[in-house]
Amino acid sequence: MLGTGLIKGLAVTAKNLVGSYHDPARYTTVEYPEVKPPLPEAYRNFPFLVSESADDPMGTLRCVACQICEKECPPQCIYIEKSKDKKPDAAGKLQIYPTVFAIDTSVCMSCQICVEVCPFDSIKMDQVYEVATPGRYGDLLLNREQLAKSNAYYHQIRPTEAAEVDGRLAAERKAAEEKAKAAAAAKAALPPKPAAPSPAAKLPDESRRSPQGEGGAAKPPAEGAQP
Amino acid sequence: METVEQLRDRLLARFPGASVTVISNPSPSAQHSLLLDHAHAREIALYLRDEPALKFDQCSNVTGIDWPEKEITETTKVTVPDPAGGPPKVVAQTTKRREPGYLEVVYHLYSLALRQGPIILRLRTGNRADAVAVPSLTPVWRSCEFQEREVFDLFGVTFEGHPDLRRILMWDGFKDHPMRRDYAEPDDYEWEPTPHGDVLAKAKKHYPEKPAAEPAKEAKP
Amino acid sequence: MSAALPLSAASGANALLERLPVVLRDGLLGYLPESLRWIVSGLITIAALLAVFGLLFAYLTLAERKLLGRIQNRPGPNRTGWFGLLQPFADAVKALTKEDIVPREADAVLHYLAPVVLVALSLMGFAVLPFGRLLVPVELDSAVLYFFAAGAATELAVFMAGWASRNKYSLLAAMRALAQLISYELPLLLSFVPVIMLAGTLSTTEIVTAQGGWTLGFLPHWHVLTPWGFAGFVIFMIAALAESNRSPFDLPEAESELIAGHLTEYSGFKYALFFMAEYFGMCALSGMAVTLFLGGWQAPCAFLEFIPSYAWFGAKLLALLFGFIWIRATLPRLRMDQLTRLAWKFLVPLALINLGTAAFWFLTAGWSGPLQLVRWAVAVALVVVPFLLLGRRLTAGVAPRTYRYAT
Amino acid sequence: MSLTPEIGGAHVRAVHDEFHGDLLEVSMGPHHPSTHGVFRMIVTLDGETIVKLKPVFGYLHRNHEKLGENTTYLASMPYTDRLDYLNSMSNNWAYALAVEKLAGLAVPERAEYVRVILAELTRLLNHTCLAGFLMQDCGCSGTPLMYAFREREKILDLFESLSGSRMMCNYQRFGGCRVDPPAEWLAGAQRLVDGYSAFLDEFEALLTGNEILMARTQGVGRLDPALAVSAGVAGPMLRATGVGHDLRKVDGYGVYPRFEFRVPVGAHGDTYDRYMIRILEMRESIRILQQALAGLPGGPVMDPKAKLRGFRPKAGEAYGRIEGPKGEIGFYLISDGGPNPYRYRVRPPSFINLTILEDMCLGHTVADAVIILGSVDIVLGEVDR
Repeated sequence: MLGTGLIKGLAVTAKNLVGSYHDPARYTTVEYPEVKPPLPEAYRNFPFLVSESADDPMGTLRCVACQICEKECPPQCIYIEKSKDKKPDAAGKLQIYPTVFAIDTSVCMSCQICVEVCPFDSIKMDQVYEVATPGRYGDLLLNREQLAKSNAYYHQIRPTEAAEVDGRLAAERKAAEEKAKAAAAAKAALPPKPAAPSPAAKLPDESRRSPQGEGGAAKPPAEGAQP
Repeated sequence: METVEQLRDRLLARFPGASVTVISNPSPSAQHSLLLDHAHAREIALYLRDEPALKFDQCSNVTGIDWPEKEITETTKVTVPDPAGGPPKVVAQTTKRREPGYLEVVYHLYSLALRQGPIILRLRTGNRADAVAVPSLTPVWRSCEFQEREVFDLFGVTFEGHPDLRRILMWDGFKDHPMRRDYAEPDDYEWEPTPHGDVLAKAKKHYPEKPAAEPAKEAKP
Repeated sequence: MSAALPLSAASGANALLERLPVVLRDGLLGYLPESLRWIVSGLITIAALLAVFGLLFAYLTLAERKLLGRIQNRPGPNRTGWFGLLQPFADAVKALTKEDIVPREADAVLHYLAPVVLVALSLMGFAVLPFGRLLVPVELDSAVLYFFAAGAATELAVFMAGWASRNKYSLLAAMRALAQLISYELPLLLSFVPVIMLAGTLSTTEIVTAQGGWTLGFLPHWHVLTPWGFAGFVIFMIAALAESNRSPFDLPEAESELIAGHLTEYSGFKYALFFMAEYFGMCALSGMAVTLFLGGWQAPCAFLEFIPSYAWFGAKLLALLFGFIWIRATLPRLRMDQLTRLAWKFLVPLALINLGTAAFWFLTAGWSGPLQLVRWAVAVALVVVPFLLLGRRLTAGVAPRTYRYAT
Repeated sequence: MSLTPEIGGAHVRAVHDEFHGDLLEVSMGPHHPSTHGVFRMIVTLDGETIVKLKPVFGYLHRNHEKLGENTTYLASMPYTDRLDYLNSMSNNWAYALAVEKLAGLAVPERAEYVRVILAELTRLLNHTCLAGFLMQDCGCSGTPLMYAFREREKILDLFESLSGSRMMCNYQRFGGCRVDPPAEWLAGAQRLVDGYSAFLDEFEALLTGNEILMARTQGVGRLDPALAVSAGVAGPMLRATGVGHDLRKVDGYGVYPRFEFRVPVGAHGDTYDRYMIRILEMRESIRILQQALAGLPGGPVMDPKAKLRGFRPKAGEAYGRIEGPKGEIGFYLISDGGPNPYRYRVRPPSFINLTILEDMCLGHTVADAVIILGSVDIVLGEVDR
């Protein structure tokens, strides 16, 4: 009969009108500035640089200016200049560091590829989303100081992922130390050579790079093992 | 489904004067293709569409490829007799050869009726400058209409017999063909605060004074 | 000017509330010299109407947005003031401060006049609506005729707007508006002819009075509760939806097709005026529907008579307005040819048949006892059978489909 | 006498004459409420009847294919999100599939299941949105659209908690998926899938039997199956014409052959069929999702041999395609052995589906053109690339 479809439709809208007052499955609006919806841990916005300590962020950046992220970045929004000298990192090892590390957030498309390709777990995705600024030119181009955030902050926004990263880094460090020790022991047995310390210093670097060489590829299964 | 070789033989038997070449594809996908000559392309296409055993009724994908002129350097070892009368020397001789460039149009055909495919057809232009015409397959498959326009627009291939060959993605007054490998983007650069060196240099050229200097300072803490 | 009708005994307890607006006006007039009273009295009525319906317009926009929001599972405007109650005023300020853009090619005079004429015409209808037992702004013998004459003229203003804008979309909208006007004026008028037939008058006050009284104290004698009256009411409301350009008949301003139709080239306060006119028109037509079919200011049950009559009128008006909004939130828009087809091939024949039904009802007014049942059965059949037959012809070829699945 | 008279090409005039007056040329778009972005149609009208319609593209053109040729294989993945920005998961899969064909990569079983789950969720999302948009074009004041968006948001929340982003997922990788969905995510997906039928029922109660909607859409924008096949029309639009062609069945890519589902086909090829086919497809998608969630195997989600950095497939070419929600989305890649593809081509379904827009619109009115365009289901990010 003419009109039944219309009446059915009117019934649905009436149901929703009433439902919006008592049914949270229907009324899903979150009134944003007052109420902020919880972010899932995986949420990503713009990258930040992980530093080991909050007190001395520039001195303890994990980044060694390898420029892999700069090359892989799809919109080419990362700009890195390597240092000429080396500085000790958090573990006390001498490393090259970035003198300039800038990310243009007006270009960045939050794709997370820099995070996946980084062999040193030094760049991660931030979760700060209220980033609007009035400045078109200066404010959107973030430099090293603005990008650096501590490992503690990383733990705060992504607890499970950060714990896993820390565990992996610690294991690698331990393995590297043992390797160095073994090498030193082997060298002690052999007649000493003047060039001995340099490969030992390089080793941990290499060993860290190689398991990550396949990059994020090796990472997800490790995460998947948890559930 | 027939292999590409079988199909080529079938086509050559059906169209004696035609030139049908198999272009083999070394990748694991093993999607080989057939290079057709211009004179018979549309007949062959019609045959592929209408022959009951083939029935390639849908042309799924049409695209162009630009193969620019390549300079191929070949090094050959030649034995040169020593003019001084000594023993002949082996000299590495490099010859440079220019392989002419061309534009290629690729058609991916599928048969919805017989659920088979893809058959990949290729058409090549004579060069990249003045002999850029290939026969249009729009009369055979309607789906080529917009896609051939796109190839015309972005690669500069002219399709003979296309009902409405105009630019499609770029505007009518646009001059170049942006998907060609040697396309130089116009220097209508709009300044953005990117820190990249080459872009920054360009930016400085366009915005010589204040705005370009500022971010450079910003980027270097 | 309201005629001082004798109050019925039942509302005697509430005579003061009932009389309050009139008492206030007369009190004010008491301070004036005799020679000025008639004009000031008129001005007070106009001012009161403008104030009441201006506010109603303001809060109707808010209510519509709120209701649409709730129906769509979102809160609606809730930022300005408590529950967004100041939103209409914020909108008004916005509309007033926006730049008024007149296209260079437009006919500037007509472009300016269109919204003014529209608002003026849509306000004229209020003059003859009996808002309460004592509240009739102008007592006219041919009030209904006057009302629809004023209402029909509003479409001309829409056409003016569309024509003056020199915009292709506006022009299409103008043509649509005219076609819609011509199509729906007829069912609108035919739908209430039975009311006039049975009430025997064109005066709105008398039509309301004719619907007074109750059977058993709770069954009101409203026209809508008779078969012909119900059919007339439905036809009237459908035509009223079309006349006030509301969804699903909002073709002149169909935003998904014609951008904003005749409003495309309007901005700022002129745009707000169009909106005001739309809501005034909606209110006026709803008010007329209340008067003609829903018993005007009459209370639905005898024991509810203590509530003042204007409150009943208001409540009925708001219920109809809610219906407008509810329908807008639910239904898709018709196409132009379907719109006119619906008018000419469905509503007009139904309304004509309804005339016969009403005549039958009128002639059988004396039947009683079991004949009363026969009277009802025949009248209902006279309404339902044509509805079903015409409805089937209207929806021929349109049906839900079943689908097969490929292997 | 019916609400939908037979509209053919019979009364369409090619030229104006002294009896009918002039034709009106209207430019619909690029700024028009119902062109779904910056699409433009130059419409020639006889009264309100369309006698000519020429689509104009390119307002959102950013030469996606050139971008793809200038970046590495991996870096193109986030760009595919931005093609059809409603369906980033499907786009990711199509691109990953093409690269896997090119490089001969295997995908672990669990990843295949996860891909099916995400692709079907994407289909739900896209079809729900489309139904909402189409109803908006029909003149519903936003209600179906808001209901559609309410449900879409739930799917987007799932995507966000898995991939980190609601729409720009960038989730698939060559040889698997980026993250393994944890158990609570799967439970959330299960809850959503279980509740989706109820939503569809309500949505259908609101609209499917609606006389106005049926009158507006039935018989409008008829598409002939032979023309549809020839024009490369794919996806629900093709199936609405009665051609039961679904790549999930035909190609059987991924693990689709393991699932039991049906392919609904229409008989009239009109706008109503296109709408209903999508509704029915959603119901089938729910079945696939139930099976995939129930049968999800364990194991890794990434081929351990797959390389993220320094990915250089051997020279060659490959065309990979999947049944995206809008139709066949394909990627044609040519490798010259370098880190960047030599040629990177997207086969955009909504672009090719527009080929027959004029054929469908001729003889109908402006109002019909709007809903015909709506039923084609275009996303300008993909059309203009």
